[in-house]
Amino acid sequence: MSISVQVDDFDVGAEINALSDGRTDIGAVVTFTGLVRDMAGGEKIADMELEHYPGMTEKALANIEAEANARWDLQASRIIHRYGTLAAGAQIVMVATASPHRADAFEAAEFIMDFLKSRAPFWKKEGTADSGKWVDARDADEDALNRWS
Amino acid sequence: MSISVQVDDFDVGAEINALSDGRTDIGAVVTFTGLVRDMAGGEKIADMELEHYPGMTEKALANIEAEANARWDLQASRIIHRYGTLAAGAQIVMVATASPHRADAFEAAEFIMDFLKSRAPFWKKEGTADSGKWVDARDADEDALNRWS
Amino acid sequence: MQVLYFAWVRERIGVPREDVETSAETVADLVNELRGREERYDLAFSDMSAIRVALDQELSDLHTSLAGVREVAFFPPMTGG
Amino acid sequence: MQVLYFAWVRERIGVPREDVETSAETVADLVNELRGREERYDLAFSDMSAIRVALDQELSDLHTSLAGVREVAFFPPMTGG
Repeated sequence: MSISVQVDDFDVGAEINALSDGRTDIGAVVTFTGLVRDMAGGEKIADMELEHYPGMTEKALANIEAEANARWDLQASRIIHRYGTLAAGAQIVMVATASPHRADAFEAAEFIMDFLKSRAPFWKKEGTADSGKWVDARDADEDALNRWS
Repeated sequence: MSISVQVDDFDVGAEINALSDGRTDIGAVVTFTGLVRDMAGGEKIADMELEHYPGMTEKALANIEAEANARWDLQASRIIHRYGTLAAGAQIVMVATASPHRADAFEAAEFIMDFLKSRAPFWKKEGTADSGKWVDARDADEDALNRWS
Repeated sequence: MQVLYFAWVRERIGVPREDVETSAETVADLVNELRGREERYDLAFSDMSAIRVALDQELSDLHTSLAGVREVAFFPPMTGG
Repeated sequence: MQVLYFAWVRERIGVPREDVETSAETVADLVNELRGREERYDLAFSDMSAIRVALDQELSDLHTSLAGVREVAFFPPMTGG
Protein backbone atom coordinates (compact mmCIF):
# COMPACT_ATOMS: atom_id res chain seq x y z
CA MET A 1 0.00 0.00 0.00
CA SER A 2 1.41 3.34 -0.99
CA ILE A 3 0.08 6.79 -1.85
CA SER A 4 1.69 9.89 -3.33
CA VAL A 5 0.36 13.42 -3.72
CA GLN A 6 2.73 15.19 -6.04
CA VAL A 7 3.29 17.85 -8.71
CA ASP A 8 5.46 15.57 -10.86
CA ASP A 9 4.20 13.31 -13.60
CA PHE A 10 4.29 9.52 -13.14
CA ASP A 11 5.03 6.46 -15.28
CA VAL A 12 2.24 3.85 -15.13
CA GLY A 13 4.43 1.11 -16.61
CA ALA A 14 7.11 1.68 -13.97
CA GLU A 15 4.47 1.65 -11.23
CA ILE A 16 3.06 -1.67 -12.47
CA ASN A 17 6.57 -3.12 -12.52
CA ALA A 18 7.22 -1.88 -8.98
CA LEU A 19 4.08 -3.73 -7.81
CA SER A 20 4.74 -7.01 -9.57
CA ASP A 21 8.46 -7.39 -10.28
CA GLY A 22 10.04 -10.39 -8.60
CA ARG A 23 6.65 -11.74 -7.48
CA THR A 24 5.02 -14.88 -8.83
CA ASP A 25 1.87 -14.90 -6.70
CA ILE A 26 -0.08 -12.10 -8.42
CA GLY A 27 -2.81 -13.12 -10.86
CA ALA A 28 -4.22 -9.77 -11.92
CA VAL A 29 -3.13 -6.13 -12.06
CA VAL A 30 -5.64 -3.39 -12.88
CA THR A 31 -4.66 0.21 -13.49
CA PHE A 32 -6.75 3.31 -13.94
CA THR A 33 -5.24 6.51 -15.32
CA GLY A 34 -7.19 9.77 -15.40
CA LEU A 35 -6.21 12.45 -17.92
CA VAL A 36 -7.04 16.12 -18.52
CA ARG A 37 -9.56 16.29 -21.37
CA ASP A 38 -9.34 19.16 -23.83
CA MET A 39 -13.09 19.77 -23.92
CA ALA A 40 -15.70 20.31 -21.21
CA GLY A 41 -19.32 21.22 -21.85
CA GLY A 42 -18.49 22.23 -25.42
CA GLU A 43 -15.69 24.56 -24.31
CA LYS A 44 -12.02 24.16 -25.19
CA ILE A 45 -9.83 23.51 -22.16
CA ALA A 46 -6.19 24.64 -22.28
CA ASP A 47 -5.21 23.38 -18.84
CA MET A 48 -6.52 22.47 -15.42
CA GLU A 49 -5.56 23.85 -12.05
CA LEU A 50 -5.76 21.24 -9.29
CA GLU A 51 -5.92 22.59 -5.75
CA HIS A 52 -5.81 20.30 -2.74
CA TYR A 53 -5.74 20.34 1.06
CA PRO A 54 -2.23 19.28 2.12
CA GLY A 55 -2.39 16.98 5.08
CA MET A 56 -6.04 16.03 4.70
CA THR A 57 -5.40 14.78 1.15
CA GLU A 58 -2.77 12.28 2.26
CA LYS A 59 -5.02 11.06 5.08
CA ALA A 60 -8.02 10.69 2.76
CA LEU A 61 -6.01 8.73 0.17
CA ALA A 62 -4.46 6.46 2.81
CA ASN A 63 -7.93 5.81 4.30
CA ILE A 64 -9.42 4.99 0.90
CA GLU A 65 -6.56 2.63 0.13
CA ALA A 66 -6.81 0.92 3.54
CA GLU A 67 -10.57 0.50 3.09
CA ALA A 68 -10.06 -1.09 -0.35
CA ASN A 69 -7.48 -3.48 1.12
CA ALA A 70 -9.92 -4.41 3.89
CA ARG A 71 -12.77 -5.09 1.47
CA TRP A 72 -10.92 -6.97 -1.26
CA ASP A 73 -8.16 -9.56 -1.46
CA LEU A 74 -5.35 -7.26 -2.62
CA GLN A 75 -1.66 -8.12 -2.72
CA ALA A 76 -0.52 -4.58 -3.52
CA SER A 77 -1.99 -1.19 -4.33
CA ARG A 78 -0.78 2.24 -5.36
CA ILE A 79 -2.44 5.65 -5.62
CA ILE A 80 -0.80 8.71 -7.18
CA HIS A 81 -2.65 12.02 -7.45
CA ARG A 82 -1.09 15.12 -8.94
CA TYR A 83 -1.87 18.76 -8.15
CA GLY A 84 -0.85 22.07 -9.70
CA THR A 85 -1.32 23.16 -13.30
CA LEU A 86 -1.83 20.30 -15.76
CA ALA A 87 -2.05 20.73 -19.55
CA ALA A 88 -4.72 19.04 -21.66
CA GLY A 89 -3.66 15.44 -22.19
CA ALA A 90 -1.64 15.32 -18.94
CA GLN A 91 -2.04 12.52 -16.42
CA ILE A 92 -3.93 13.52 -13.25
CA VAL A 93 -4.31 10.36 -11.22
CA MET A 94 -3.47 6.69 -11.27
CA VAL A 95 -4.66 3.75 -9.23
CA ALA A 96 -3.14 0.27 -9.47
CA THR A 97 -4.38 -2.85 -7.70
CA ALA A 98 -2.91 -6.36 -7.65
CA SER A 99 -4.80 -9.47 -6.57
CA PRO A 100 -4.89 -13.23 -7.08
CA HIS A 101 -8.37 -12.69 -8.65
CA ARG A 102 -9.41 -10.38 -11.46
CA ALA A 103 -12.74 -9.38 -9.90
CA ASP A 104 -11.02 -8.12 -6.74
CA ALA A 105 -8.48 -6.09 -8.70
CA PHE A 106 -11.21 -4.50 -10.86
CA GLU A 107 -13.64 -3.75 -8.04
CA ALA A 108 -11.00 -2.31 -5.71
CA ALA A 109 -9.71 0.02 -8.44
CA GLU A 110 -13.25 1.22 -9.23
CA PHE A 111 -14.00 1.69 -5.55
CA ILE A 112 -10.86 3.79 -5.02
CA MET A 113 -11.64 5.94 -8.07
CA ASP A 114 -15.26 6.48 -6.98
CA PHE A 115 -14.04 7.71 -3.60
CA LEU A 116 -11.30 9.90 -5.04
CA LYS A 117 -13.90 11.63 -7.24
CA SER A 118 -15.95 13.00 -4.37
CA ARG A 119 -14.24 12.25 -1.04
CA ALA A 120 -10.64 13.32 -1.62
CA PRO A 121 -10.06 17.07 -1.05
CA PHE A 122 -9.16 18.12 -4.58
CA TRP A 123 -10.78 20.89 -6.60
CA LYS A 124 -10.41 21.36 -10.33
CA LYS A 125 -10.47 24.66 -12.15
CA GLU A 126 -10.65 24.46 -15.93
CA GLY A 127 -8.64 27.05 -17.82
CA THR A 128 -10.42 28.22 -20.98
CA ALA A 129 -9.11 30.78 -23.48
CA ASP A 130 -10.16 33.81 -21.40
CA SER A 131 -10.89 32.63 -17.88
CA GLY A 132 -11.10 29.83 -15.36
CA LYS A 133 -14.09 27.90 -14.13
CA TRP A 134 -14.35 25.68 -11.05
CA VAL A 135 -15.61 22.23 -12.00
CA ASP A 136 -18.92 21.38 -10.35
CA ALA A 137 -19.27 18.11 -8.49
CA ARG A 138 -21.39 15.67 -10.51
CA ASP A 139 -24.44 13.91 -9.12
CA ALA A 140 -23.30 10.84 -11.06
CA ASP A 141 -20.09 10.75 -9.02
CA GLU A 142 -22.03 10.95 -5.78
CA ASP A 143 -24.37 8.19 -7.03
CA ALA A 144 -21.40 6.01 -7.97
CA LEU A 145 -20.41 5.92 -4.30
CA ASN A 146 -23.73 4.41 -3.27
CA ARG A 147 -23.04 1.06 -4.89
CA TRP A 148 -20.30 0.38 -2.34
CA SER A 149 -22.33 1.07 0.80
CA MET B 1 -8.84 -1.22 -32.01
CA SER B 2 -6.02 -3.69 -32.24
CA ILE B 3 -5.37 -7.28 -31.18
CA SER B 4 -2.23 -9.41 -31.05
CA VAL B 5 -1.80 -13.13 -30.41
CA GLN B 6 1.88 -13.67 -29.77
CA VAL B 7 4.62 -15.66 -28.05
CA ASP B 8 6.58 -12.53 -27.07
CA ASP B 9 6.16 -10.60 -23.85
CA PHE B 10 4.63 -7.11 -23.91
CA ASP B 11 5.15 -3.77 -22.14
CA VAL B 12 1.96 -2.40 -20.58
CA GLY B 13 3.42 1.09 -20.16
CA ALA B 14 4.39 1.27 -23.82
CA GLU B 15 0.92 0.05 -24.83
CA ILE B 16 -0.76 2.74 -22.72
CA ASN B 17 1.49 5.36 -24.30
CA ALA B 18 0.66 4.08 -27.79
CA LEU B 19 -3.06 4.53 -27.03
CA SER B 20 -2.84 7.99 -25.53
CA ASP B 21 0.30 9.78 -26.75
CA GLY B 22 -0.42 12.96 -28.69
CA ARG B 23 -4.12 12.84 -27.76
CA THR B 24 -5.84 15.31 -25.47
CA ASP B 25 -9.39 13.95 -25.70
CA ILE B 26 -9.03 10.83 -23.53
CA GLY B 27 -10.31 11.04 -19.97
CA ALA B 28 -9.66 7.54 -18.67
CA VAL B 29 -7.43 4.59 -19.49
CA VAL B 30 -7.97 1.23 -17.79
CA THR B 31 -5.59 -1.70 -18.14
CA PHE B 32 -5.87 -5.28 -17.01
CA THR B 33 -2.82 -7.55 -16.92
CA GLY B 34 -3.13 -11.28 -16.21
CA LEU B 35 -0.11 -13.13 -14.82
CA VAL B 36 0.86 -16.78 -14.26
CA ARG B 37 0.42 -17.56 -10.55
CA ASP B 38 2.87 -19.89 -8.85
CA MET B 39 0.18 -21.80 -6.96
CA ALA B 40 -3.05 -23.52 -8.03
CA GLY B 41 -5.22 -25.62 -5.75
CA GLY B 42 -2.40 -25.88 -3.21
CA GLU B 43 0.10 -27.13 -5.79
CA LYS B 44 3.28 -25.35 -6.84
CA ILE B 45 3.21 -24.26 -10.50
CA ALA B 46 6.53 -23.97 -12.34
CA ASP B 47 5.11 -22.81 -15.65
CA MET B 48 2.04 -22.80 -17.82
CA GLU B 49 1.57 -24.08 -21.34
CA LEU B 50 -0.92 -22.03 -23.35
CA GLU B 51 -2.35 -23.72 -26.43
CA HIS B 52 -4.61 -21.85 -28.83
CA TYR B 53 -6.48 -22.27 -32.12
CA PRO B 54 -4.63 -20.14 -34.70
CA GLY B 55 -7.11 -18.35 -36.92
CA MET B 56 -10.11 -18.78 -34.64
CA THR B 57 -8.28 -17.00 -31.79
CA GLU B 58 -7.67 -13.85 -33.83
CA LYS B 59 -11.32 -13.84 -34.97
CA ALA B 60 -12.61 -14.33 -31.44
CA LEU B 61 -10.45 -11.52 -30.05
CA ALA B 62 -11.40 -9.13 -32.85
CA ASN B 63 -15.10 -9.94 -32.31
CA ILE B 64 -14.85 -9.36 -28.56
CA GLU B 65 -13.07 -6.06 -29.09
CA ALA B 66 -15.61 -4.91 -31.71
CA GLU B 67 -18.49 -5.83 -29.38
CA ALA B 68 -16.92 -3.82 -26.53
CA ASN B 69 -16.52 -0.83 -28.85
CA ALA B 70 -20.17 -1.14 -29.90
CA ARG B 71 -21.44 -1.28 -26.31
CA TRP B 72 -19.27 1.41 -24.71
CA ASP B 73 -17.95 4.83 -25.67
CA LEU B 74 -14.34 3.86 -26.33
CA GLN B 75 -11.69 5.99 -28.02
CA ALA B 76 -9.13 3.21 -28.27
CA SER B 77 -8.64 -0.39 -27.20
CA ARG B 78 -5.93 -3.01 -27.27
CA ILE B 79 -5.86 -6.76 -26.56
CA ILE B 80 -2.66 -8.83 -26.37
CA HIS B 81 -2.78 -12.54 -25.54
CA ARG B 82 0.32 -14.70 -25.36
CA TYR B 83 0.63 -18.44 -26.02
CA GLY B 84 3.43 -20.97 -25.57
CA THR B 85 5.28 -21.77 -22.36
CA LEU B 86 5.09 -19.06 -19.69
CA ALA B 87 6.98 -19.14 -16.39
CA ALA B 88 5.35 -18.32 -13.04
CA GLY B 89 5.12 -14.53 -12.76
CA ALA B 90 5.01 -14.04 -16.54
CA GLN B 91 2.42 -11.85 -18.21
CA ILE B 92 -0.32 -13.79 -20.07
CA VAL B 93 -2.78 -11.20 -21.30
CA MET B 94 -3.42 -7.50 -21.32
CA VAL B 95 -6.46 -5.41 -22.15
CA ALA B 96 -6.42 -1.62 -22.35
CA THR B 97 -9.40 0.65 -22.92
CA ALA B 98 -9.56 4.43 -23.34
CA SER B 99 -12.72 6.51 -23.00
CA PRO B 100 -13.89 10.00 -22.12
CA HIS B 101 -15.61 8.39 -19.08
CA ARG B 102 -14.17 6.15 -16.38
CA ALA B 103 -17.21 3.87 -16.14
CA ASP B 104 -17.00 3.01 -19.85
CA ALA B 105 -13.29 2.25 -19.66
CA PHE B 106 -13.75 0.01 -16.59
CA GLU B 107 -16.80 -1.87 -17.86
CA ALA B 108 -15.40 -2.48 -21.34
CA ALA B 109 -12.16 -3.88 -19.89
CA GLU B 110 -14.09 -6.20 -17.55
CA PHE B 111 -16.38 -7.29 -20.38
CA ILE B 112 -13.43 -8.15 -22.63
CA MET B 113 -11.70 -10.11 -19.84
CA ASP B 114 -14.88 -12.04 -19.01
CA PHE B 115 -15.20 -13.08 -22.65
CA LEU B 116 -11.52 -13.98 -23.02
CA LYS B 117 -11.82 -16.29 -20.00
CA SER B 118 -14.37 -18.61 -21.55
CA ARG B 119 -14.98 -17.65 -25.19
CA ALA B 120 -11.49 -17.28 -26.65
CA PRO B 121 -9.96 -20.60 -27.81
CA PHE B 122 -7.08 -20.87 -25.34
CA TRP B 123 -6.32 -23.83 -23.09
CA LYS B 124 -3.99 -23.73 -20.11
CA LYS B 125 -1.91 -26.63 -18.87
CA GLU B 126 -0.22 -26.10 -15.51
CA GLY B 127 3.25 -27.57 -15.17
CA THR B 128 3.88 -28.96 -11.68
CA ALA B 129 7.08 -30.62 -10.47
CA ASP B 130 6.31 -34.02 -12.00
CA SER B 131 3.52 -33.56 -14.54
CA GLY B 132 1.11 -31.29 -16.32
CA LYS B 133 -2.58 -30.71 -15.66
CA TRP B 134 -5.13 -29.08 -17.95
CA VAL B 135 -6.89 -26.25 -16.17
CA ASP B 136 -10.64 -26.84 -15.81
CA ALA B 137 -13.04 -24.13 -16.90
CA ARG B 138 -14.55 -22.44 -13.85
CA ASP B 139 -18.30 -22.07 -13.33
CA ALA B 140 -17.54 -18.60 -11.90
CA ASP B 141 -16.08 -17.55 -15.27
CA GLU B 142 -19.17 -18.78 -17.09
CA ASP B 143 -21.38 -16.96 -14.56
CA ALA B 144 -19.37 -13.75 -15.02
CA LEU B 145 -20.48 -13.70 -18.66
CA ASN B 146 -24.16 -13.60 -17.72
CA ARG B 147 -24.04 -10.09 -16.32
CA TRP B 148 -23.40 -8.71 -19.83
CA SER B 149 -26.33 -10.42 -21.55
CA MET C 1 -8.54 28.53 15.68
CA GLN C 2 -7.11 28.10 12.18
CA VAL C 3 -9.74 28.46 9.47
CA LEU C 4 -8.89 27.30 5.93
CA TYR C 5 -10.70 28.01 2.66
CA PHE C 6 -10.31 26.22 -0.66
CA ALA C 7 -11.31 26.70 -4.31
CA TRP C 8 -14.01 29.33 -4.88
CA VAL C 9 -14.63 29.69 -1.14
CA ARG C 10 -10.99 30.80 -0.84
CA GLU C 11 -11.40 33.15 -3.82
CA ARG C 12 -14.51 34.80 -2.38
CA ILE C 13 -13.06 35.23 1.09
CA GLY C 14 -9.74 36.39 -0.34
CA VAL C 15 -7.35 34.43 1.88
CA PRO C 16 -6.39 30.73 2.01
CA ARG C 17 -6.26 30.62 5.82
CA GLU C 18 -6.59 32.87 8.84
CA ASP C 19 -6.55 32.72 12.60
CA VAL C 20 -10.06 33.33 13.96
CA GLU C 21 -10.82 34.23 17.57
CA THR C 22 -14.24 32.80 18.30
CA SER C 23 -16.35 31.31 21.03
CA ALA C 24 -18.72 29.64 18.52
CA GLU C 25 -19.95 26.29 19.80
CA THR C 26 -20.73 24.63 16.47
CA VAL C 27 -19.68 24.99 12.85
CA ALA C 28 -23.01 26.67 12.09
CA ASP C 29 -22.38 29.21 14.86
CA LEU C 30 -18.95 29.98 13.37
CA VAL C 31 -20.44 30.44 9.89
CA ASN C 32 -23.08 32.84 11.26
CA GLU C 33 -20.45 34.79 13.16
CA LEU C 34 -18.25 35.15 10.07
CA ARG C 35 -21.22 36.15 7.87
CA GLY C 36 -21.98 38.97 10.30
CA ARG C 37 -18.43 40.31 10.11
CA GLU C 38 -17.98 41.24 6.45
CA GLU C 39 -19.80 40.95 3.15
CA ARG C 40 -17.16 38.65 1.58
CA TYR C 41 -17.99 35.99 4.21
CA ASP C 42 -21.70 36.54 3.73
CA LEU C 43 -21.25 36.01 0.00
CA ALA C 44 -19.05 32.94 0.37
CA PHE C 45 -21.49 31.28 2.79
CA SER C 46 -24.75 32.41 1.15
CA ASP C 47 -25.60 28.86 0.03
CA MET C 48 -24.46 26.41 2.66
CA SER C 49 -25.74 23.46 0.61
CA ALA C 50 -22.72 24.10 -1.64
CA ILE C 51 -20.24 24.10 1.25
CA ARG C 52 -18.46 21.14 2.83
CA VAL C 53 -16.58 21.33 6.11
CA ALA C 54 -13.67 19.43 7.62
CA LEU C 55 -12.71 19.56 11.30
CA ASP C 56 -9.05 18.73 11.97
CA GLN C 57 -8.93 17.27 8.44
CA GLU C 58 -11.92 14.94 8.82
CA LEU C 59 -15.14 15.53 6.87
CA SER C 60 -17.83 16.76 9.23
CA ASP C 61 -21.05 18.81 9.16
CA LEU C 62 -22.58 22.08 10.31
CA HIS C 63 -24.04 20.74 13.51
CA THR C 64 -20.79 19.42 14.92
CA SER C 65 -19.28 20.92 18.05
CA LEU C 66 -16.04 22.86 17.74
CA ALA C 67 -14.87 21.80 21.21
CA GLY C 68 -11.19 20.87 21.02
CA VAL C 69 -10.99 21.58 17.27
CA ARG C 70 -7.83 23.34 16.08
CA GLU C 71 -8.42 23.47 12.31
CA VAL C 72 -11.66 24.14 10.43
CA ALA C 73 -11.78 24.04 6.62
CA PHE C 74 -14.54 25.21 4.29
CA PHE C 75 -14.66 24.18 0.64
CA PRO C 76 -17.00 23.26 -2.23
CA PRO C 77 -17.90 19.61 -2.96
CA MET C 78 -14.68 17.83 -3.91
CA THR C 79 -13.79 17.07 -7.51
CA GLY C 80 -10.78 14.76 -7.39
CA GLY C 81 -9.84 11.81 -9.53
CA MET D 1 -13.04 -32.47 -44.05
CA GLN D 2 -10.32 -31.16 -41.74
CA VAL D 3 -10.88 -32.18 -38.13
CA LEU D 4 -8.84 -30.41 -35.41
CA TYR D 5 -8.33 -31.38 -31.78
CA PHE D 6 -7.02 -29.22 -28.94
CA ALA D 7 -5.76 -29.65 -25.37
CA TRP D 8 -6.64 -33.02 -23.76
CA VAL D 9 -8.88 -33.97 -26.70
CA ARG D 10 -5.79 -33.70 -28.89
CA GLU D 11 -3.74 -35.70 -26.39
CA ARG D 12 -6.30 -38.52 -26.20
CA ILE D 13 -6.75 -38.76 -29.95
CA GLY D 14 -3.03 -38.46 -30.53
CA VAL D 15 -3.00 -36.02 -33.45
CA PRO D 16 -3.65 -32.27 -33.67
CA ARG D 17 -5.52 -32.53 -36.96
CA GLU D 18 -6.49 -35.03 -39.63
CA ASP D 19 -8.41 -35.28 -42.85
CA VAL D 20 -11.62 -37.28 -42.32
CA GLU D 21 -13.70 -38.78 -45.10
CA THR D 22 -17.26 -38.76 -43.87
CA SER D 23 -20.85 -38.47 -44.97
CA ALA D 24 -22.02 -37.48 -41.47
CA GLU D 25 -24.85 -34.97 -41.60
CA THR D 26 -24.37 -33.37 -38.18
CA VAL D 27 -21.59 -32.93 -35.66
CA ALA D 28 -23.22 -35.63 -33.49
CA ASP D 29 -23.19 -38.06 -36.45
CA LEU D 30 -19.48 -37.35 -36.98
CA VAL D 31 -18.72 -37.97 -33.30
CA ASN D 32 -20.59 -41.28 -33.36
CA GLU D 33 -18.79 -42.31 -36.52
CA LEU D 34 -15.37 -41.54 -35.01
CA ARG D 35 -16.22 -43.32 -31.73
CA GLY D 36 -17.00 -46.46 -33.73
CA ARG D 37 -13.65 -46.37 -35.49
CA GLU D 38 -11.12 -46.68 -32.70
CA GLU D 39 -10.96 -46.72 -28.91
CA ARG D 40 -8.96 -43.49 -28.66
CA TYR D 41 -11.89 -41.59 -30.22
CA ASP D 42 -14.35 -43.42 -28.00
CA LEU D 43 -12.32 -42.38 -24.97
CA ALA D 44 -11.90 -38.74 -26.08
CA PHE D 45 -15.65 -38.36 -26.77
CA SER D 46 -16.96 -40.42 -23.83
CA ASP D 47 -18.35 -37.34 -22.06
CA MET D 48 -19.69 -34.92 -24.66
CA SER D 49 -20.74 -32.44 -21.94
CA ALA D 50 -17.00 -31.68 -21.61
CA ILE D 51 -16.52 -31.09 -25.34
CA ARG D 52 -17.02 -27.88 -27.30
CA VAL D 53 -17.14 -27.71 -31.09
CA ALA D 54 -16.32 -25.04 -33.65
CA LEU D 55 -17.38 -25.21 -37.29
CA ASP D 56 -15.16 -23.19 -39.61
CA GLN D 57 -13.80 -21.41 -36.53
CA GLU D 58 -17.18 -20.39 -35.11
CA LEU D 59 -18.52 -21.91 -31.88
CA SER D 60 -21.36 -24.29 -32.66
CA ASP D 61 -23.07 -27.35 -31.18
CA LEU D 62 -23.65 -31.05 -31.71
CA HIS D 63 -26.92 -30.67 -33.58
CA THR D 64 -25.57 -28.42 -36.30
CA SER D 65 -25.42 -29.60 -39.89
CA LEU D 66 -22.01 -30.18 -41.45
CA ALA D 67 -23.23 -29.14 -44.89
CA GLY D 68 -20.60 -26.92 -46.51
CA VAL D 69 -18.29 -27.09 -43.49
CA ARG D 70 -14.59 -27.46 -44.23
CA GLU D 71 -13.09 -27.38 -40.73
CA VAL D 72 -14.43 -28.98 -37.55
CA ALA D 73 -12.64 -28.50 -34.22
CA PHE D 74 -13.19 -30.36 -30.95
CA PHE D 75 -11.82 -29.07 -27.65
CA PRO D 76 -12.54 -28.74 -23.91
CA PRO D 77 -14.20 -25.63 -22.46
CA MET D 78 -11.87 -22.70 -23.10
CA THR D 79 -9.63 -21.28 -20.37
CA GLY D 80 -8.18 -18.06 -21.77
CA GLY D 81 -7.43 -14.75 -20.13
